Amino acid sequence: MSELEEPLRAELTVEYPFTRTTGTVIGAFMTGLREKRLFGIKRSDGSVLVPPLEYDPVSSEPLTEMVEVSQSGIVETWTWIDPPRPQSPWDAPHALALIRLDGADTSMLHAVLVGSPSEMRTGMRVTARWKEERVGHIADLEGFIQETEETDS
Amino acid sequence: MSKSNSFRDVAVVSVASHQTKILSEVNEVQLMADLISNCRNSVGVTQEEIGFTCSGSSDFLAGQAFSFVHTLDSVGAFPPISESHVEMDGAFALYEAWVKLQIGEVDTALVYSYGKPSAGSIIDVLATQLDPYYVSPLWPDCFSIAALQARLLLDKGLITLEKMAETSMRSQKNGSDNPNAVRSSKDVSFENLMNEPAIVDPLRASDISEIADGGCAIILAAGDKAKSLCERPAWIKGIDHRVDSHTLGVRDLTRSPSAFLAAEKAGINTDRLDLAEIHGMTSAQELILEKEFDLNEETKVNLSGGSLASDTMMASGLIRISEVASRIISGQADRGLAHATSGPCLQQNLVCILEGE
Amino acid sequence: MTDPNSPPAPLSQQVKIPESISGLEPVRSVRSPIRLVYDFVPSPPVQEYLRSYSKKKILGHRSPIDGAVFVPPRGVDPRHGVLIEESVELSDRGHVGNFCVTHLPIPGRDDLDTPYVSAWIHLDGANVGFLGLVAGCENDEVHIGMRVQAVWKKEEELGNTAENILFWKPTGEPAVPIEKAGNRAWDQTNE
Amino acid sequence: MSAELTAVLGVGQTKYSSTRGDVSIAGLCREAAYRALEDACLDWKEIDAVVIGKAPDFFEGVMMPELYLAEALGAVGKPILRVHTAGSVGGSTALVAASLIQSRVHEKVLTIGFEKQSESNATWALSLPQPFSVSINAGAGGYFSPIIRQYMSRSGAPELIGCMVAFKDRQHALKNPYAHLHQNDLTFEEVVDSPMLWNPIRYSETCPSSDGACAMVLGNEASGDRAENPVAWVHGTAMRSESNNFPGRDEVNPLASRQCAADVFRQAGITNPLKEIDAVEIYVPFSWYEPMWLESLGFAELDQGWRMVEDGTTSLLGGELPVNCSGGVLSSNPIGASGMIRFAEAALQVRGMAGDHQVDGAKKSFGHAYGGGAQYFAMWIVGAEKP
Repeated sequence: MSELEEPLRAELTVEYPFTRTTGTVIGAFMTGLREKRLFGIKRSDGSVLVPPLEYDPVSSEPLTEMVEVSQSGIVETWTWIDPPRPQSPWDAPHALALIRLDGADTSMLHAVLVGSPSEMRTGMRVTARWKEERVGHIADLEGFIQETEETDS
Repeated sequence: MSKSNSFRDVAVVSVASHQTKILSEVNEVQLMADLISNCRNSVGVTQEEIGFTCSGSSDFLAGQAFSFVHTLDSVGAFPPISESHVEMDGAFALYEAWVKLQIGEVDTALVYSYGKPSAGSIIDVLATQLDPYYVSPLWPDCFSIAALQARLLLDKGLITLEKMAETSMRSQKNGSDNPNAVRSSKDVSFENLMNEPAIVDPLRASDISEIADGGCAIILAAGDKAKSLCERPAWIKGIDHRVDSHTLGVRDLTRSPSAFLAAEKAGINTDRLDLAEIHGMTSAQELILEKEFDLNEETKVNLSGGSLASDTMMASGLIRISEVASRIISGQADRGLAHATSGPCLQQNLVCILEGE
Repeated sequence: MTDPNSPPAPLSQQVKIPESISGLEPVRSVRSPIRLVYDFVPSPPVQEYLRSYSKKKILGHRSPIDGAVFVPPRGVDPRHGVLIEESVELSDRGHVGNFCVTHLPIPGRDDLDTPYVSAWIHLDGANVGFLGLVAGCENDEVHIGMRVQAVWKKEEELGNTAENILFWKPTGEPAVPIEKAGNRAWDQTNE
Repeated sequence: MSAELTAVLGVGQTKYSSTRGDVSIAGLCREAAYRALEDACLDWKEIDAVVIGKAPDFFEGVMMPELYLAEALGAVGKPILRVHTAGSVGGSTALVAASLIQSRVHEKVLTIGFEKQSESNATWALSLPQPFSVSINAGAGGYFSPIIRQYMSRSGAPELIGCMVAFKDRQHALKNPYAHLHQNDLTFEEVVDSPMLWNPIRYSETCPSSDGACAMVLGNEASGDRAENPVAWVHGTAMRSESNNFPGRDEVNPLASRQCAADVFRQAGITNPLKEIDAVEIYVPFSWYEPMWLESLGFAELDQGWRMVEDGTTSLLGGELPVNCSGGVLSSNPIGASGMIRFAEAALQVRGMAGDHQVDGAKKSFGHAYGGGAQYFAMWIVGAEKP
């Protein structure tokens, strides 16, 4: 190949429209999202996993008792996403955070919708914001927003 | 690996690796043909003399189903070979080969792995590794996930931004002696690193591993065979790997229990360590690992620059083993630890303890 | 087993669904599309191979071990794992080593009417086959050993691509005997 | 030093079907794993390590899914390995698990193969168009049809042998509750009249696309001795691979296949496979591969394998060497599990636990898988008695 020639190249797009069947537990969580509710599942020691798994994440024993948890909680850790990832549900810069909901003993990954990283701090209280149109998908939850006295009520 | 058993002596006798920002002069097959030939030739064995071959690679990384089938060309698999492949870092392929040698039916094994992340967007590719129902559809990139972990460590006072910068500086300085290091600098200054802006808050560019293309090949041999092929084989004194829960919100992300357990099972505490090659995606992860392995001043960490200097997904772990082994084979060190990781936030970890005689 | 056609019941955990949603139509599946874009750059030997098509030439790679010629070039001899440097120009004639009459459409090839014949074309001077379409005759006339030649696109349509060859058509020459067709030819010439 | 004796302590399978719409990926795998543990009378806690195999990650769109599945499979705090050797992966996975026992590294290992093909479209996943290459080969059938044509021409086999294999395997499947295809009213004429897809391969001569998982628990000699249910003892294991498309390659009867078979029979001390093996599970995704592999493996003379199909030797109904009593890949094909199903079904036969498709008194059986362009081979021989 001559050094002057640009190498031949092409875009290779790998694209699939995956449809995942959920089973009962994940399906119930997704049904909850559609209905603007958040559910977890109880472990044998009584602690609550949110989002729920079909099995204990350490012992692998099946879990069966689903419980509703609060739509508010605290930010355990966060980072700032700018620009937003192209395939993510978000069009604007946002925080990505692990959020522990009141009544849950584990945290879930989702967005915190604030304008800049200066508005973020570990331990801040946030509350769920829902999309208008919900289909039973993790992105039915538009994200979390800072909890104020108004949102708290 | 259970302590009640005595295992067959197996050693690394030959290594070859190459890493570069973008592999353009050759493709993966040609790169691996070159590395595998070098590895075999330097100890004078042909493929027909190799008892078992095992490789590691990823279809998702290559953008092609069954990508490893093409790379079999680089081995020269005719006459047919006894062979297997893991969709894991090459360090786990080495583990499988070590197990095979323990059975006692073959005395030599070839291990290789490679990755060409420059072909795609690794940060999108790695999002597909996460929980497919709750996490992956949100497309979090791998560095953001690692940033969540780093902030937890900082918030809890377990590390500092200064310690992270010192770790990055160590990588860049050490890397200046390593031709495979993509990001290295003899004169990097602590102040400059501290002044870098966070690109994935709280991580600065220098806290994040430098993505590189490349590959690695290693030959293992057992007992007398190892001694006949190599003047000073790097004996595998212990090797073990463990996995933690995948669910981020369940784990204590400030720790890596599986790394600790693998090191303990591999026999880390039986003697001092001259050097350690540890595999992390961020400076913060290196700090977690140093703590899990209880490394002290006696142990030189990542003399190669580590994966912060050059990170080739699917090969970085195997390269850590080759870096420790080559220093033992050349007589620069007597005992070292090599570590490989996989999955988000140090989910899965392998530890290999190597020793010269 | 009482009725072999009735499968074992799936392992259903007795999951307690919260009352607030238990009467509703449950979500059973989620959509999770994936789109990943890769920058595909052929290796240097394949670059050279593709470029040669624009000059209506087909390049192969000759093994330093025993002179076996591979097309398309793979950069290495897959039997020995050694790098190959030497390119050779091959004829655009050869024979059908083997073939398949396909009755299924291929995604992205709306131009192909089924059934069509895809074949392993063994070029004169090459020691392995590569895939090509055979046309210019009835499908049931295609046979192992049939001599074929390339039908190229018009000069002005030539690009750096193997698609410059539209298809392979019969030459009418006497067929290669079946025991010398395809990969089997190698054993016999080298014994 | 010799290898530790290895036993199959438990086998678990899911019902195979085109869509297992009632479960998640983890739920599918757990169903098989749970049944294998139950069969082995063991708990998650008693397992030392997990070895998981599946075909390309693109099928489900989860990269290295063993990471996500670690906790579903009881692997937290334990070693987990993930094998991928194309179509042979289910077999190779079982062999990697066996090597963990044979080497005395572990005492009890859970191994599992799965595929949930319904999450996407398998044919697409297998034929991602590569830029700059001429896309004219539709799926695996397009690749294997010329090889089958070559076999037919070499052996002079009658044209309908493939249909006979397909009909036989679908009849066998009726005796296997886990099989995907249960075609109760299928007639031989319907098999023959089925549309041609890749001449000479008819639709009825191809495997289905299935969701499913298959798991086994393997243990060392002491655990085999202690087991409550009958166990299958491993008598031989072998893997071989060869490159694709090189001069002189025999695609019909690859050398890797012949050498792999020779190795596994040598280990098991078997000199006359046809006489000494009682049941065979071989990987037959296209019907003609039954006679082709019977020859390559040494169960039949070269070019004579088709006669065993024609005269009913390979039928469960009184044949001397029943082949694929489970219905085979032609009746259930969750790709990543298909090889392991062959290995597990071979074990079920010698344990006497194959139910309605049991070969009476089977003492030694053969499990087989292949993949790539007939390049990757995995085989094992299991017996009711210790080797």
